[in-house]
Amino acid sequence: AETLRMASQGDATSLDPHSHNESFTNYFLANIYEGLVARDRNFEIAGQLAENWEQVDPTTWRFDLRDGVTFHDGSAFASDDVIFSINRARAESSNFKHVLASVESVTAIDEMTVEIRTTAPNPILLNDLLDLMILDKQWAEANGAEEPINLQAEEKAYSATNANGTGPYSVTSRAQGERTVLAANPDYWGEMGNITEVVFTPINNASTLVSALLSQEVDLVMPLPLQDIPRVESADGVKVVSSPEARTMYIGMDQWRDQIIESPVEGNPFLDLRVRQAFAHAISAEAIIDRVMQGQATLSTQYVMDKVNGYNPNLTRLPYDPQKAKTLLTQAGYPDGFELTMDCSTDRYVNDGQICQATVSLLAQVGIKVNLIAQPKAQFFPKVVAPDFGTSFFLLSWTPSTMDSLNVFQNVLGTRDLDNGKGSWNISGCSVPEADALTAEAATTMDPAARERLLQDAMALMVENVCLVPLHVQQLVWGAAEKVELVQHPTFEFPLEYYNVN
Amino acid sequence: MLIRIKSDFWYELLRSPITVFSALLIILMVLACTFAPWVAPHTPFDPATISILDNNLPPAWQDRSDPRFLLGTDMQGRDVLSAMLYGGRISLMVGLGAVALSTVIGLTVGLVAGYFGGLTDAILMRIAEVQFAFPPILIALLLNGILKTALPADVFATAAVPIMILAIGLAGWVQFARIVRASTLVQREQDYITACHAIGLPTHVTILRHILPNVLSPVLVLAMLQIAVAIVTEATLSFLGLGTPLTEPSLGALIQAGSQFLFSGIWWVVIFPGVMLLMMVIAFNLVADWARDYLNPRLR
Amino acid sequence: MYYVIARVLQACLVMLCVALVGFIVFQYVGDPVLALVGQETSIEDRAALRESLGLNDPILVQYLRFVADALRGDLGISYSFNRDVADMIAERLPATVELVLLSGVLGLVLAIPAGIYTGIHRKGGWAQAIMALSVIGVSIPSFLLGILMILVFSVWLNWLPSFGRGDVAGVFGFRSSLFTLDGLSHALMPAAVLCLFQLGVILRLVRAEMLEVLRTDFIRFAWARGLPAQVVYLQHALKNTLVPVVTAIGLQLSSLFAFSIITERVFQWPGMGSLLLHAIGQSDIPLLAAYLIFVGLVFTVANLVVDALYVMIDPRIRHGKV
Amino acid sequence: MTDPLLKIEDLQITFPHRRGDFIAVQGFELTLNKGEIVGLIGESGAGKSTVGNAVIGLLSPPGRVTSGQILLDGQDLTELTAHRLAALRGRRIGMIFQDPMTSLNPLMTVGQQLAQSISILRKMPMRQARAEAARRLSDVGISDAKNRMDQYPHEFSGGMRQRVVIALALAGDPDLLIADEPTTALDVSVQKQVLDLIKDICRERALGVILVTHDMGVIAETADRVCVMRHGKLVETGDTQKVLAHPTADYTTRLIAAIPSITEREDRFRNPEPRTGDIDKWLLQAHDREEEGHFLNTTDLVKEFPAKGVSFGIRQPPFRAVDVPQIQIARGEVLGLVGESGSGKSTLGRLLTGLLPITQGSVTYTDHGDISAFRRAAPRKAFRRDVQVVFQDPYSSLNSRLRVDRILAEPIRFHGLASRSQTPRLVAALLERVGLSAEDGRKYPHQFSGGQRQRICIARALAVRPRFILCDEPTSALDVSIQADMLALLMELRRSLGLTMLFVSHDLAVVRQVSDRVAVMRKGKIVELKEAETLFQSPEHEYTRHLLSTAPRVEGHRPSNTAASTRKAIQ
Ligand SMILES: Nc1ncnc2c1ncn2[C@@H]1O[C@H](COP(=O)(O)OP(=O)(O)OP(=O)(O)O)[C@@H](O)[C@H]1O
Ligand SMILES: Nc1ncnc2c1ncn2[C@@H]1O[C@H](COP(=O)(O)OP(=O)(O)OP(=O)(O)O)[C@@H](O)[C@H]1O
Ligand SMILES: [Mg+2]
Ligand SMILES: [Mg+2]
Repeated sequence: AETLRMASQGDATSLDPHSHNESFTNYFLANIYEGLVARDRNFEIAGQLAENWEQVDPTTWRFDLRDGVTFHDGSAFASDDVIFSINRARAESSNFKHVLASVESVTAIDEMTVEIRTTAPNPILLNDLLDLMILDKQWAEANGAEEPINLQAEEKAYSATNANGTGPYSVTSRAQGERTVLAANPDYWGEMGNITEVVFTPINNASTLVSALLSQEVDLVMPLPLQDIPRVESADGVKVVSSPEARTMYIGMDQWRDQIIESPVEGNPFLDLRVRQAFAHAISAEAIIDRVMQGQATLSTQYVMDKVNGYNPNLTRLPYDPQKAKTLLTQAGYPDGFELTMDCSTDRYVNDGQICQATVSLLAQVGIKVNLIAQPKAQFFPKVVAPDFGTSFFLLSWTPSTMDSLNVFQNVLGTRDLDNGKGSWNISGCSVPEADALTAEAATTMDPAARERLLQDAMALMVENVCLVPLHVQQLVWGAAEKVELVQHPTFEFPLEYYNVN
Repeated sequence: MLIRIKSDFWYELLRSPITVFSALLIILMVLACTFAPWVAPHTPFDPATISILDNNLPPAWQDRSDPRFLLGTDMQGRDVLSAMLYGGRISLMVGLGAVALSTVIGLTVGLVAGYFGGLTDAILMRIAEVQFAFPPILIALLLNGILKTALPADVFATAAVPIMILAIGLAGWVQFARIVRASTLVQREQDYITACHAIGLPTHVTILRHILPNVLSPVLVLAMLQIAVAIVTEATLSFLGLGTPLTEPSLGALIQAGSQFLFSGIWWVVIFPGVMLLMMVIAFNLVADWARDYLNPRLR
Repeated sequence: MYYVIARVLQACLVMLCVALVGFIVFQYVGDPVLALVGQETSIEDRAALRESLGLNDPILVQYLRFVADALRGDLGISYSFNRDVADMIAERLPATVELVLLSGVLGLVLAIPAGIYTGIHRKGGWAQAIMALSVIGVSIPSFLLGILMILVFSVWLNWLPSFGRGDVAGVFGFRSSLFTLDGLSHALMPAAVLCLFQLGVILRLVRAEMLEVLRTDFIRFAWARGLPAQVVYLQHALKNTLVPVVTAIGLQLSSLFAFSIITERVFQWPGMGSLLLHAIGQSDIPLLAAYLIFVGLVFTVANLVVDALYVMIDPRIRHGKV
Repeated sequence: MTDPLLKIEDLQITFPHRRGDFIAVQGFELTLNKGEIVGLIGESGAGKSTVGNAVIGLLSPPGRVTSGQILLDGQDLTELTAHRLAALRGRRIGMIFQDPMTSLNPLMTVGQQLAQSISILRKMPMRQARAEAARRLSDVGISDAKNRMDQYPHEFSGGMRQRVVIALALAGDPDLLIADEPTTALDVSVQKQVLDLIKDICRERALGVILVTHDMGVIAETADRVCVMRHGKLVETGDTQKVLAHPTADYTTRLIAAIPSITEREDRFRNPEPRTGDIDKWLLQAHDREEEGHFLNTTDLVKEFPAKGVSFGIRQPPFRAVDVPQIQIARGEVLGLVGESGSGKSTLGRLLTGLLPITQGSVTYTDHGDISAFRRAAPRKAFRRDVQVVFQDPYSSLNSRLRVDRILAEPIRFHGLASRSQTPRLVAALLERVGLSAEDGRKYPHQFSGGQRQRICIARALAVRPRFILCDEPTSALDVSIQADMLALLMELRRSLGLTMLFVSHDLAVVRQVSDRVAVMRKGKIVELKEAETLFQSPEHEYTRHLLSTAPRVEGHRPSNTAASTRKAIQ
């Protein structure tokens, strides 16, 4: 019997798997609930509650469900639970309904087989299903949790504070924001490590988190502040665990307004490709990685990291070259640079405020004067996202939750088509029609190799256009006791069934 | 006394060397901060002059240091000494400004409420209660939001310090008002106030010239502590992303940012600004202690 | 009696105003919808959600709706936690209460005697040392002090736990971590950090008032009467310093309640303060509104108690006028 | 008699100051035997209180004994440690400070304070101490002591507080009592009662008493020996009768000559010699307004104080402190107000001057109208300029944070009686006129003696050249010669300007000298109101008669004659 005491900067916002599509909550609940498919130890998509699946036709998928699986309360898992759960996740009050937008219907073939029909061919349906957790229909109905929480509801939401999944761990006790205790599910169908109890504590303050690890009050902390890596490395009994994360950081430039905002400059310099290139040359991503990120990041050549579908290995990054940047600016008609305002969050990404500060001083060296507005995410996002897109120069980052670059094209890079739900995060307003055409084709191409090629080409076009200045792929940095043996995924999931305490 | 000093003020002041020392320290720090652009070796608020490659250098007497940076550099590559002076200027403005604001409001409200009592008192104290429910963060958010819509962007960019002063000042006046009111309630029943009535002094004169000096002692105590509190609150707001701009950190913001480096051995980014703040606060309090004694002739 | 009723009515008015101002402030804390939905949610969905939450209504309408619900005892559901706000507050309250009580008591027990001592021995060495130290609590920001303490007591010495609230035990139906050794060991550092601040204020205030009172004629007469020092200091002098001191204590206690934000955050104390930070970060309007109402209530009650104490302390302060 | 109880030798007391040390007492000597009462008299500001404070070791800072010895039973008090000295207080030495109003802790009930002293000093359990406290309160003449014990000092009248202070000083049954003007605020009958009490204890328990007073009658009737002080020095000492009858020192002679007579009216008060100083001229500048009729008129004046506490939900009936059907004061009249301490004299005065809200009835000034009906600032200001007050307690009615020159300048500047540049000169002249020096303006109230403070209060009241002054015990802390001077000043103003006065005093002799009519108050009611001479010669009411009979006198002394003859001789 081993206990894992883990701490993280946030807590799961709810135990209801469909009410908040927030990655930490999803990954936390993935230890309690399970989906039809999931990523295995090697980050490959594998069956979880579905044992096998086949594509009956381009729009129909059939899943054979796993036998002998029970929920934590002992009731058996069957196809009605899957249908119930998928419909629940598509309900009006669910936060997953856009993820399942391609699903047209779910039907039970028999007790242990379900069929999902999509509106159009969807090559990445499995990716879409990754975060979709299956609940027990009877349990949900008995406790009035047929729908993910409705904020206008009068009654209390049972499913927000209680859970009944099929996963390797069940909830023993939960005090939100304070402490959650999980116990190993003795009837778990799959293999799992030797951890029988998990005590999870949220610790918001980074320094406190580190000290909890150093004083060995917890065995695993996530994330570890970068500046504390040397300290943890030099301490006895603890170690630093890190690996690349699927999050890429970018700097964005307004390419849609005729007049950039919050700047004294006339017109919009960014409409000139040379200015965008100049910025890319002026911003030393290497220096930011080395100094701000303490080396815990890898240089980005493009807008996704290498494990994501559509990553183009042939692309290179414009090198740091302030001289070249100045020349380009002069050619574009700004020999003395210009002045503009940058928007930046301070509490959303790893060292986001500091990255922006470094950017400001790097740009200052080529004559660009930047007024930095660094603000908490609660102010930052409402300002910069749709419908206002109220910024002309900003720091942004994206993780394609499906690990597929189509997700990036549709949300961040593709031409804005807000009515069809496309490009709502394309804050820079960049638009490369050729790339749009390629990605549209990729969206319905079922052949993986052909699809990959289409996406890679689209990526190349985007990079050529300097749609955004890519900075780096950040590292997932955790601190752990020596005795903890763990697996890190680029999406920072923490599948505890693969963990061991020696 | 061999040297004849006319004024009581100077005489009493010179009799207390520790006060003189504190006062000089304050003057020195205020001057150094005010004239930071001329005194400081670097211009840390100008991003063009700082290089990220110089970051986290230790103070000049340690290994691996760079003689250009006497007290080392921070994570952005800013000279710590210069940043302290520039930041000190902001912190002093915020601290003194906010305390001045809350003292003025608090004194006025407290004196009026305590002296008149009754309905006036009830209304003012209920307003104070409403105000007290709002921590500085929320007030800062409100001001931030209102001013952002009301002011053009370039004006707004320079509004951080006034916003901090207003937010912290507004959040702080309630304390003064309550304490002043309490003392006023006691003072207004004293005979010397009846004597003022007998002379026919108008209310404001009675309040300002007679009650005020007699309730000032706790106000001074509180005000001096509040200077520190205001500076620290501003730092806390920076911590929550609302304070001074990241590129122009106040002393408190420096400490806040530096405190994250405590474990990593980069102590100079927090210790030097911290010591400066501490010295500033202690000096202010020592001078205030003296001033309080001076204001009470029986304590001289 | 009449006085109490009047004050209760006034308190209700205060709450209404707090809520009104609150709703004006909420306009500027951020967009709850963005915090609520995933990054890929479409604009229409966001708009629909905004509409269904009533966020598009004029502030006044939102406010009146809140008041109407609140009158029915319904404070709404937290956007970010999907839970009943009243439940959440009830859950977090005990932690904050015990922290405030512990630090409040700790602060008073240290500050008042120290204030008296420094008032009596104005020029003494110890007194001066205490005075200098008392400033430190105020001028070292609590986030720094907290981390320093953790560094020393948890990481280096390994004496005290660095975060969280310890085991709770029930005594007479109250469940509190102060009743267990583990709980106390968790509460010690946050309480110390929290109390250091008010310690400075109260200590200095007691001292200042003490200095004034000790020079009055009735104290001189008390000496002449041959009363022993402790009687003169504690029964005669101290009581005459109490009106401003009690005010300050009332203020400090209620502000401890309201603003233990940073301490709770540094020590991961699961109380109201960390809840507020979360609510601000997530623009969780129902939670913020309930929080503000609660703080307003605490302060109003504290003021009521303090005002009642005035009359008990100083008979010269007239009844009806307070 | 063997060893003396107290022996003071060559005492020097200094108040160090940066503008030169001030030597308050110099070369003072005194011997006091057990069971003896020594009177200490002298000029106001002579250092009497300072000597007393030095004996008990509580000189107000920064005062210090700079040389000499104070021997109590042969033990030098100036050499004792603070701790040893503290042990003597209360138990061996009792002290009554000059200022009864501020000597009591305002936040403890009278009973608590007394019981506390008794239980500590005599090691009694609290319950017993309370009973003892009640007994002692009635000893000093507080009626209804059981109930009164639970009241706070501010609910007591000046005289009652003074009695409480006496009870407190005697609580530990000391061997030596220093009584600094213990009876100034007491009416004559209570004064007699208190002095008798002190004399009794003195005899029974061989208590030695130093009695500081300005009332020569008290000295004559109580003291065995007297010491006369002036300018910090001992002027004369000897047997009371001998000193009073045959003073040797010049100063003593003048002092005795200044004693006002209680048996007849002296011309020197009513018709003082005209003064011609600048300040006198300034004070005597005529008012522009002069109207006919009574100056002031009241109808059915009632003042009630809410009773303390609510027991069992039932409110006690309020306490009726003043209930006066009608009072009229004519222009230029001096109305004397005498009566038992606590009878409501000060309260009545405050009602008449609009300083206390009236419960019932009204006060109307012919020139100003009903005073509770002022709505605008202008008429109120005019009223305030005309009506001034000298408060009973000179200690608490001065703002301790203001310098005396600012205290005096304030009314002048406020009422626009002099320009900014003239004011300092005027203030200096006012200070000199009341017997202080111009430099005293730079001091703060706590640096003055009781009598000096009283004079500052008088100066403040005069500074606006009022037409009506409420004088609440204006001269109680003044020695008879300065008192005569102050009274002469007031009388001069009355004669030349028609200054109207309400003159509250316990000193019947003074009242007789200055008043046109005299009212006698008791328990909130006026029991007799008559022409002064008629009242003194043929008092009707029983209480008045009692009052007159208990007034202390200087036996066989005919001051007016002496004074008149001296003056004639000088002329
Ligand atoms: N604020 C008050 N509250 C309650 N009772 C009061 C208050 N002020 C005065 N009294 C009572 O009113 C009565 C009259 O008091 P007042 O001061 O007028 O007496 P006095 O005639 O001036 O006596 P003295 O000669 O001793 O000064 C006293 O019994 C006193 O206890
Ligand atoms: N704290 C002080 N600082 C400076 N001078 C003082 C102080 N206290 C008293 N004096 C001065 O000492 C002198 C003696 O004062 P003291 O109080 O002994 O006079 P007194 O004889 O009792 O007069 P009175 O009859 O008016 O009470 C006065 O001139 C006074 O101004
Ligand atoms: Mg005296
Ligand atoms: Mg009186």
